[in-house]
Amino acid sequence: MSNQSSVEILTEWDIVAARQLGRNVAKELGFGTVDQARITTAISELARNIYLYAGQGRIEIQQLSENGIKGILIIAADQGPGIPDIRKVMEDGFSTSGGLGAGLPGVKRLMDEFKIDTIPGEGTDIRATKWLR
Amino acid sequence: MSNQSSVEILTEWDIVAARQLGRNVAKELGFGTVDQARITTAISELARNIYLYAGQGRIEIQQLSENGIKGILIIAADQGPGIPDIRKVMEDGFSTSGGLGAGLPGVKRLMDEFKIDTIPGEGTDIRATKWLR
Amino acid sequence: MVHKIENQYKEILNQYMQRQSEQNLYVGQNFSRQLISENISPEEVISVHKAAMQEIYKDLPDVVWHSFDFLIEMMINYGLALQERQSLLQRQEEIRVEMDLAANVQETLLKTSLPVLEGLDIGLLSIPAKKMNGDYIYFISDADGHAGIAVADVIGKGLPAALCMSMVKFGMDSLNNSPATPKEVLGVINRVVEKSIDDSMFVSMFYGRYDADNGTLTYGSAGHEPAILYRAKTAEFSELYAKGLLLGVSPAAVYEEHTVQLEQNDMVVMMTDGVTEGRTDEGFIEREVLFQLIEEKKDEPAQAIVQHVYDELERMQNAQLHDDFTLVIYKKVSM
Amino acid sequence: MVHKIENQYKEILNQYMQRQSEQNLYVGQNFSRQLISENISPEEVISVHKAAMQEIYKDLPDVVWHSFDFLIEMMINYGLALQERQSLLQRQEEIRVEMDLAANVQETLLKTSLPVLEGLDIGLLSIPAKKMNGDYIYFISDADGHAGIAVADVIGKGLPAALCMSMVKFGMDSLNNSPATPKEVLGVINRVVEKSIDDSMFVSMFYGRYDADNGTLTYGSAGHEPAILYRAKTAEFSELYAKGLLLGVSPAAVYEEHTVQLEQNDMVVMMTDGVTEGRTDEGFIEREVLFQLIEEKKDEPAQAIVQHVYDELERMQNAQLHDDFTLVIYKKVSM
Ligand SMILES: [Mn+2]
Ligand SMILES: [Mn+2]
Ligand SMILES: [Mn+2]
Ligand SMILES: [Mn+2]
Repeated sequence: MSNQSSVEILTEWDIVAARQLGRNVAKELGFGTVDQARITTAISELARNIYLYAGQGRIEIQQLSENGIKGILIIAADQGPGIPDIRKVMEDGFSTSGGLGAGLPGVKRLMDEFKIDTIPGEGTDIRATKWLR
Repeated sequence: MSNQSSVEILTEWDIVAARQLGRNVAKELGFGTVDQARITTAISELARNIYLYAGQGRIEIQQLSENGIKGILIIAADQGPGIPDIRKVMEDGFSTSGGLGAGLPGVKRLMDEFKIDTIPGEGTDIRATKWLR
Repeated sequence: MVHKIENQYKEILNQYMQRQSEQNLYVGQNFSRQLISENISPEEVISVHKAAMQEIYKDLPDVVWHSFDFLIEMMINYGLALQERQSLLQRQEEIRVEMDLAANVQETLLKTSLPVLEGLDIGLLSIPAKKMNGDYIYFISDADGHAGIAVADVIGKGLPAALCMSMVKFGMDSLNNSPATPKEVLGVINRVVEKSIDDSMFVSMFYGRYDADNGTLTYGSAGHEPAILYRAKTAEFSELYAKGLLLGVSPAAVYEEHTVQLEQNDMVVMMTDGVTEGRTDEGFIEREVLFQLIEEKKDEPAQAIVQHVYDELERMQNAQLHDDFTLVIYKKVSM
Repeated sequence: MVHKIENQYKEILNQYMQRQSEQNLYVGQNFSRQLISENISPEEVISVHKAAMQEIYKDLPDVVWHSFDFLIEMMINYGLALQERQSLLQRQEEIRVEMDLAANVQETLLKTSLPVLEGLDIGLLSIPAKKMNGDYIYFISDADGHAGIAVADVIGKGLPAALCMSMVKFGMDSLNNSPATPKEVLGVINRVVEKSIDDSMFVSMFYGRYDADNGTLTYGSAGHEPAILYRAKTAEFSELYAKGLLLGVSPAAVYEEHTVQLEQNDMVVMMTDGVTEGRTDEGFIEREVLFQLIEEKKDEPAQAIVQHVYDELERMQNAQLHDDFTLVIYKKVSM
């Protein structure tokens, strides 16, 4: 079972819209204040990556339910330049040391599951899930 | 010019007394809430080290004034076993990874100046200063 | 500067208190990044927050202000942990620089030169999984038309493996310009490794020696991944297996050697287990996959084949090498 | 468990709110350590704090609760930075393990055996400043009563220096059992280093060769710290200087050699610059200090003298070695 909705990311305002959508869904699913804030931060980070590096793309929020456990899935998809060196962007301190934000390792930490597919020149698809405990 | 007072450390209650003394002096000197808390934490850490590793010792608090700049000096002195490997205790993560507290690197970070003298079998003398800016 | 931060914080907080909108939170969180990058500790954030609240809502009961004081005290240790992170990041960067330099030294130390022999086309690629390569290739060539090659893999990775490799290299140096056979080479290096190395450190090695006079390859193996022979005439693959213990296990180890006759366009594919034990989402890479990749480019120069195999295997593994990858092809071509 | 933490927090906060005593803050701060060790993030602390306040003071105005929500949002990035610290600590531990293993391998790789010669008492100590030793001692002895010793120092420390050392060692191995003179030894190793090493990597080396037949020491130096000669008869110290470029600078470098006649109880003290360039609060350690330390123990075995010098110099430097420390004494004793 899944229930979805999405936001096109073109301007910085769309980042806020994606955050709002994610927070609403997280709240509705029953996540607590801290988890709502974490999910929202993860969305913010992914949307910001699209805005900054791909120019445009889409954030999709799905409600999940597996074996009676509810969860939220964030999909961030773009047709941007892709990530040439995944090992590097997933390294601690690569993006955060300058205080540039959580970066992809941050998103991975904020959520329970994290998967990244990227093809240089074709785009990037990131999926991150958090389960309600 | 200096103005001093001290607390003998024998029981855990004395740690609290040393903290209180330090906080009072820090407040009196004009340190803000955050710096008061930091100075107190440094004292707490040093007093706790005495309590845990030397059994007994003394925390001395001095008010400093150099070239019109005021400061606070903490002296932690004991006749305990001394520190066999200073390099090790000053290493990050050595004492803190288990959440055991700030450790000596923490005290060093909380204060502006830090000096340690230790002779195995004879005892340890630690001096830490913070200046009022 | 602190004053500027206090004012900005008050402004952002004030906006949020009026509307509690997502927009306000977004602005707040971006601001928190800036605070982290300026090394503002969490206890300072609470203190700034308290001061801002006192200005905006001066009439709140005292318990509110006390509650913030308590939070400040609770955050001091968190602030220290964050400072520790800064120094750990710095330390990590220093180690990275040292590793890079060491990898450079290793490269210079271990360099070997490709033999140039008429009628033999050599392709070669060696990619480390981490900074330091624990695989090693060494060529021994002489003026009599021999092209000897050692392909070695230290059991273990990183630094210790790199140090071990330098030992193998100097062992091989001592053999240079001597017309040693695989059996002899493996025997000598086995004694070097056995004598000097920790009990837990072993090396696998394939040694092949091509004789340009008659187009034969003589080979031996010390517990190493078998080489593959490709017969151009029948388009068939077979393994070049030779019995032998890992180097360093026993000083008395004896090594076999065998000889094969190479014909026009035949290939000998030598490798380390990093090539065959690459893992994909579906499990290990099958030998047949390797055969197929080689066959796809069989008519190209040896270097192009080697590069093709690497590119495709890397793609299948999502660019994550689990082990050092070394692949060498000897291709017999027309003189 | 989270429930237990919430209750404990509420209890501690409640106590503090009633009395605001130092005792309460001490308890609170100890509790905050426990929270850190259980990986409770700062945003969770704020959330627990808010919940506790809501239970104790349910009638506070909404702005108080909104203000905590804002703080939670501000703390998320702080929480992430803290988690990063955890993984950095883990990574640091992994590197430590790898370094220890590498230091072990290096030790095995570089091991050399002390010559046993009637009439010659040898004392030796080599202490690295970091994990890996960039100083190196190598003995070459033969059956004809010669005790050759190389004392080397790589310019540079840590990993790259360690790799470089293994090269020197294998260069020396190739000379083993040959009756080479200092001039020849330095010439050979100079060419090995020059050929194989990065342009920025140099090695200084002292080579001394003691001849038991006639009690002479022949020595040469490649830009190395001069050795010291102690004359037992006059209780005087002098330097054994020899001209020569650092190894690796030029393939054409030529090395001098000189010979001194040793008498009963005379000593030759060889070292690296880590011995003489130790720094105390008052500046560099003077050579006279070294002379004095040696003289204090001049009648004891060479090993006791070496140990005494190290202990005292270490004490003067507050146990902080700035460079690798290597000290060797050859003492002529009665047969
Ligand atoms: Mn390996
Ligand atoms: Mn391997
Ligand atoms: Mn050195
Ligand atoms: Mn040195």
